[in-house]
Amino acid sequence: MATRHVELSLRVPTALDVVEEAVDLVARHCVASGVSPRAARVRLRVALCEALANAIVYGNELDPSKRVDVRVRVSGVGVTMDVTDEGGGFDPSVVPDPTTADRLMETDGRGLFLIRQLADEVSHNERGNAICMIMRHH
Amino acid sequence: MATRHVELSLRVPTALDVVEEAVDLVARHCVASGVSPRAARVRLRVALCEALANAIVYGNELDPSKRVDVRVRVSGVGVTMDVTDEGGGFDPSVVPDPTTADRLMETDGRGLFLIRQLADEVSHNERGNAICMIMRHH
Amino acid sequence: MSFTVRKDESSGIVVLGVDGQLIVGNRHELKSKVMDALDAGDTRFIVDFGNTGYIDSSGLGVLVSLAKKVREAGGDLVLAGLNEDLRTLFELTKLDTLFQIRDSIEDAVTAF
Amino acid sequence: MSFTVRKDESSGIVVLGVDGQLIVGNRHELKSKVMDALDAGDTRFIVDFGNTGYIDSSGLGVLVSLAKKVREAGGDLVLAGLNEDLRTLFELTKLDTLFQIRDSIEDAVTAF
Ligand SMILES: Nc1ncnc2c1ncn2[C@@H]1O[C@H](COP(=O)(O)OP(=O)(O)O)[C@@H](O)[C@H]1O
Ligand SMILES: Nc1ncnc2c1ncn2[C@@H]1O[C@H](COP(=O)(O)OP(=O)(O)O)[C@@H](O)[C@H]1O
Repeated sequence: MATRHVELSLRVPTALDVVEEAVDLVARHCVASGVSPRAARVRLRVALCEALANAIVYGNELDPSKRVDVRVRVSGVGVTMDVTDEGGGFDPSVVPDPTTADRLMETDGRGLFLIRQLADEVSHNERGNAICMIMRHH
Repeated sequence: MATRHVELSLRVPTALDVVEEAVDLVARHCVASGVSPRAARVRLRVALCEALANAIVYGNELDPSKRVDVRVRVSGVGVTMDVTDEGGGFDPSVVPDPTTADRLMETDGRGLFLIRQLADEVSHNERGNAICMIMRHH
Repeated sequence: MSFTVRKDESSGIVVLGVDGQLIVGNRHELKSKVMDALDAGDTRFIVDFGNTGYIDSSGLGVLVSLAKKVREAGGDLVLAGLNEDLRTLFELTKLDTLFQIRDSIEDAVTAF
Repeated sequence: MSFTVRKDESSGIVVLGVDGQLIVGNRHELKSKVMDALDAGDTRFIVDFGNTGYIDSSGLGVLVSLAKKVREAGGDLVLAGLNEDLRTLFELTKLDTLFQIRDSIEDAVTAF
């Protein structure tokens, strides 16, 4: 297996109906670069889907003049996915735990939580409009 | 079908063994964006494969510290693919016709010719290190 | 990506099949399919994930919202056919405590 | 992506199958397979493109180079199984004038 990989960037329009296409493209690329199909099938796809949906809905506030940038690098260690929107950002430290008894019946608020559970490392830039997710090969 | 599409960029290492992976990735993306599978199967794949091989071999001269950038946009009109290497460029106007009787038995020299036959429009930047190929939906 | 609706012959339970993804881009379709059936008087639902790729948090949210409505109508919404990876999503979010989850549709039919 | 080599039972002709692409990244493999067979005394070759995705100019180049060598050895290299899109590549480059191109392997066997 070649150690040097194709590095993928996507410029995604602010539209929820392209999320699935973008997620598929990244997942297939990752598998072609050596990521296990099992990890790509749900773990990677869900994490990226959540990050894209947040970028489109909260970051870009569905403004069609804005774009979301996705950057994917596969290395021997794992996959790094950066998702950057054109919004003002947010403070990820104040997002509450959706698994407490009083929140279990809520319909929203599980996106970031799932990302944190599924990815091995999650970080945000200072402004809060970019999320970096690392999923290590297991 | 959404009119706004995911725009794809690839950063390809200077290595011939990743050409197929990069070509596949682009072709599958184009089909997902509405390009006819028939056009993607051979026409688009061969044109991109030629441009990548030239960028890797002649442009970057197989120097592994260099990269090739690919940018793909699908619109209602067609697919635009830009392939840019880090080399000094060349003069595309002096590349001879490989179909003349004296050249028919040559083993090389058919790459750019095929690109010009398969794409609807081909242009180069002034330096000659970037090629732009447009394939219209037919 | 599509949703199928059929009635289990012997039990009359509505079986909803999720073919592909249940995510932010299509969850409203599932919602309206269940709401239509509720309007038509159905109260027992099985969601079949046997042909599902992945589910995102919006998809989970729509299931929570539908379970509430169906239970308000005196019925239930039971999940079936989840593979290990999909089941993990329910476990991580503790939604496995909110739903009856059965291996197969046959098992799910007996959950009512 | 791989190349298969077999001998046609009745004729003894070497049939090379191109599964996947014949391009800059793998053309040397095809070349060495034919050279090995030439060294072993074979001179009649069919290249079967029935399972081929695409061929680039390097792939066309290696076919030209092999045809030269095989003909120098008194044999021939016949192409078979090209779909319409692949055949177009030979027509555009006028290489259809250089090779015998047959629809099927059975047809190609009769070309020698
Ligand atoms: N890219 C982003 N830009 C701005 N705010 C965001 C972004 N991502 C998440 N948020 C904020 O974090 C909150 C929690 O997000 P999340 O856990 O994904 O749940 P949900 O999307 O269901 O509300 C959102 O309601 C939003 O306020
Ligand atoms: N990206 C590039 N940078 C520099 N030179 C190039 C580039 N692409 C093509 N060339 C030049 O154009 C010539 C013709 O290329 P091509 O038609 O693809 O045939 P071949 O690759 O078989 O030589 C090459 O031999 C090379 O000198």
